[in-house]
Amino acid sequence: MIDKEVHDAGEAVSGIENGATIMIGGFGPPGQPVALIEALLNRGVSDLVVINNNAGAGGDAISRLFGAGRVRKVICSFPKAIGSTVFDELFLAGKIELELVPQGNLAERIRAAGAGIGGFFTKTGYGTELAADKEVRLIDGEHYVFETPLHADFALIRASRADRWGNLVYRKTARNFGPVMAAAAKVTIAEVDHVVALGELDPEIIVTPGIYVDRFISTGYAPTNPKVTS
Amino acid sequence: MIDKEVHDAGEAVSGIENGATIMIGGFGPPGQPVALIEALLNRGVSDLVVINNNAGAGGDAISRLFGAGRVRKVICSFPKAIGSTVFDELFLAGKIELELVPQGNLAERIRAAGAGIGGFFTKTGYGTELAADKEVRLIDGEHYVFETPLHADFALIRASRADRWGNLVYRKTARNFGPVMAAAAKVTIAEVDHVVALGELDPEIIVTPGIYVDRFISTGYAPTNPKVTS
Amino acid sequence: MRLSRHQIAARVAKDIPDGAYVNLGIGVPTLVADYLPEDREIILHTENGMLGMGGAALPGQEDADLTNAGKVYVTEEIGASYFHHADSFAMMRGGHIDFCVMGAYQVSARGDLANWRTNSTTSIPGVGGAMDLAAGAKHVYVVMDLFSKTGESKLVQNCSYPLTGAECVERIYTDVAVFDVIPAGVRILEIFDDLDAGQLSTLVGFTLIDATTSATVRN
Amino acid sequence: MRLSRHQIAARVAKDIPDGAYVNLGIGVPTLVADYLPEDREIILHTENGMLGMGGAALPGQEDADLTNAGKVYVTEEIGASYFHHADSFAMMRGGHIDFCVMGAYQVSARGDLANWRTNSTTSIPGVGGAMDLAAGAKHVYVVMDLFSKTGESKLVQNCSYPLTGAECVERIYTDVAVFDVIPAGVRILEIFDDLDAGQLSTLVGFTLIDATTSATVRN
Repeated sequence: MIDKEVHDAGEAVSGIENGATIMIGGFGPPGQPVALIEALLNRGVSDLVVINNNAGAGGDAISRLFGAGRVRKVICSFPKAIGSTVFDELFLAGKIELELVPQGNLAERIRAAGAGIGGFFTKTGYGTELAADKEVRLIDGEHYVFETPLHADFALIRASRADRWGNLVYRKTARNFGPVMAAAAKVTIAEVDHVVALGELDPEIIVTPGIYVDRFISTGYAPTNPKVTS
Repeated sequence: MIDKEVHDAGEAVSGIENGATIMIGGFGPPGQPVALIEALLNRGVSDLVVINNNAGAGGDAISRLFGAGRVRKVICSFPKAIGSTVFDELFLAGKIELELVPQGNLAERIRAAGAGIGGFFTKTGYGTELAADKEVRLIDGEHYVFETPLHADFALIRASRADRWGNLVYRKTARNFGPVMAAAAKVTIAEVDHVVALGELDPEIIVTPGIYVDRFISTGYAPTNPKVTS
Repeated sequence: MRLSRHQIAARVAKDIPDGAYVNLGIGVPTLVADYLPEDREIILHTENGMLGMGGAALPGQEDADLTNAGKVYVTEEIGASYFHHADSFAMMRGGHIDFCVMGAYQVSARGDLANWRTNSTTSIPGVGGAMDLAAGAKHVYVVMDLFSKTGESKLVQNCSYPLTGAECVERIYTDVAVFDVIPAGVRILEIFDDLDAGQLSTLVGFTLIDATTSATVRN
Repeated sequence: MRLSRHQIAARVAKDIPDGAYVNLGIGVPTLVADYLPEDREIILHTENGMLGMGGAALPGQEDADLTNAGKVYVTEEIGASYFHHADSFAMMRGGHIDFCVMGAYQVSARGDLANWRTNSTTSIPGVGGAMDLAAGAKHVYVVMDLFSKTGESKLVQNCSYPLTGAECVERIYTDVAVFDVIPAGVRILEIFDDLDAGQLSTLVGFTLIDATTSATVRN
C-alpha cells in the first residue's frame, strides 16, 4: 500500500545533506513550506544551493537560512525585499553567490528539468546582461537565448490538500512554483494543510499527481487570513 | 462585454481559408471536435495541413476530410488505424504528405509554440530515422535532438463546458491535446457540450483559461456512452 | 500642466480596449486598474498565476494565498482562473497577453526598455518578470515621469542603464506627453504640459515627430 | 514448455514492485494488468493523460471520454488523476515512469529496441509514444515471443528493423526465457523451455551469459 504521509517535518527533511541543491516553493509567502524550511534549519545542514523566486524576502523562514549561514548560492529572480537586509548584507559582503534569472526562465528551466528537456531557446533576456555569454540563435527572424534545465536534489513545496498517494491540490496563487518544482527534483517533499481520503480529490482537479511527490506532512492548518500566517 | 459563444459551427469555422494549417484535438474520438470538423468539410476549403495525433483513424470526421481531398499534409504520430483505408490509399499513392512525429515530440512542439519557445532538445528519437538530419547535441553525457515549435493558423478542439469568457474544462482522457493546441494557434475554436454561467466554473479547476479561446459553440450534448457518439 | 500619477494611470486606462488581457506592473501601472472604464470587460493577469484578478482585498478580508505580483493581497473576479508559474509565464512569453504596462528608468528612441536595475554597485539586482513581459507581451506600454528628479530626460537616444529588453516598447505615457515608438523615431501623440513639439524635443534632447492634433484632449 | 501470452504477462507482473508507476503498451503488455499481485498498489499510466487507470470498461458501461492508449474503453481507479498530453509526455520523458512494458519486433544485444515499423514499403508508419517511453522510462521492459513465425530470433546482435530507441531495453520477457541486457552482453535470468544456456545461445545466434540458478522457478 502506498502512503506517502510522514509524521513530522524532521522526518520529512531527513536525507538532505550538506551541499544539496534545494528548490523551495512559494512566490513570497503563498506556497512557501514554512514548516519544512524550519525543519531544514533545525537539521543544521549547510553549503546549500537554494532555488526560490524571492529568496531573501524579509524576515521569513528562507531568510533565516541565509542568516544562519547555511546557503552558499541562491538562484532566483527577485532577491530584493522591502524591510529585508539579511540577504543584502551577505551579498554585498561576497558571502553568498547569486544567479539572477528572469522569472519566466526560472519557471521554464525548472519545467524543462521535470520534462526531460535538455535545453531550450527563449526570447526572454536577449540583448541584456542576464544573457551575456549565452548561446544565441536567430529563429524565424527573431533572436533567442539558449537556457538549460534546472534540476534539484530536493524540492520543498506547499499545497492545500493531499491524499495518501501524494496527489496534491493548491489554493489560489499559492500554486505558483509547486507543480513544476515537484517534477524537477530527485526527491519532492510537500507540506499540506490537510490530508484527505484517497478518492476525495476529484481526478479532474488534481494539479500535482502523486507520481511527483515522495513524501508529505500535514500541518492541519489552513491559512485564510494573512495575520494567521505571519 | 466578452461573449465568445457563436451560434453555429459554420460561423465558428469562418475565416479558415485554403492552405491553412489546422490543429485538431483528440486522441482518437475522445476530444475530437466532430461538429467543427463537419463544418470545415462543408466549408469546402482545401490544401490544408492537419496536425492531429491519430489523423487517418477509421471512418471518423477527419478521415472524411482526407477522402474529400482537402488535406495536403498531415503531421501526426499514428496515422494507422484498424478498419481505415482512406489515409493508407492516399499515402501509398503519394497524394498526401506525412510528417511522422513521436507523440511526445508532437505534444511538446505544440506546447513550445504556445509558450514562446524557439526550439528545444529532447532525447526522444535520438538514433532513429525520425531524427535523421536533425541537429543533435551531447548534454551531460546524453544525446539530444533539436525539435522546433509547431504553430497553427487555427486550432479546433473539444471540451466539456465553457463560460462566456471561453474558460474551458474537459472530461477524463478527452482533455488530451486540447489545452496545448489552444495556446499554439493564432485562432482557437472550441466545441463544448454545455455553456455555463460565468463564475460557475471553479477558478481552481479551469484547465484552459479563456485567453486561449477565440470563440466556441455549444452542442448541448454530453456523450457518456460511446454508442451515442459513433 | 503635468499629469499626476493618477492622471497618467487614467490616461493609460482609456487606451485599453474591451476584452483585453492585461498585465499591470508594480507602482503606477497598478493604479491603471482603478480607472478602467466600467463598460469594458478587461481581464487582468498576474504573473504569480491568475487571470481575472480583482482589486486589493479589504482590510480583514485578505486571503493569505491570494496576492498579486507585488505581494499585495488582492481579490478574484467572477470568471477568474488559477495556474502554475510555468503556465503563467508561458502565457506571457507565448504572446498571449495583449497589453503589459510597466514602469521604467529609461526608454530609448528605438524602444529599448531599462527598468530592472540602475548602475549602482551597492544595490541588489532583481529582475522578476520584467524581461518576460518585455519579450512576450503583444503591446508593451511604459508609464513614467518624463524627467528624473535631477531633471534628466528618461526618454533617451540610448539607454545608459542595463536593458530589460531591446526594441520592445510601443508606447510611453508620461506626466508631460504620450509617445509612440515607430520605425522613424519617437512620435508625440499628446502633450499635456504647456509646451510645443519643438520645446519638448529640446527638453528630451533629440528630435521628436509631432503627431499631436487639435483634436487631442489636453487633460 | 514455452509460455503462453498470458503466462508471459503473469511473469512480468511478478517483477513490478508495490508503489510502482507503470505504463503498459498495447497487446501482451496490456495483459500484465490482469496479473498484478492483489497485495501491491501499482499505479498505471496511460499516455493519453491519466494516472490510476483501471481495467477495461464493462459492456454498456463505457464512457466515451475514457479510453487507454489503444483506444479501448477503460475505467478509473480511486486516486486517479487526469492531465493534458504535454503533461502526460513530460511525465514519460522526464524519467518519472518507473516501468514501461512494450512489445517489440527486435531487441539487440545492446538493448536497442525496434518496435515501430518493419522494413515493409507498403505499410503505413506509425510511432505513437514508443520513442518517448524508450527514451524516458526508468526501466524499459520488453515482452515478445523469442522467435518470429518463420523461426528467426527476435533477440539479435544488431536490429535490422528501424530503431525506436538505442540501448534502452533493460529486460526482455519471452515465451522461452527472461533476459537482462547488461554491459557485458545479454544475460539469461530464467529459461522456461527445456533448453540449457548453450542451446539457447545457439538458437539466438550469439553467446548469452548464463545467470539462471537452481532457485529459478520454471513455470
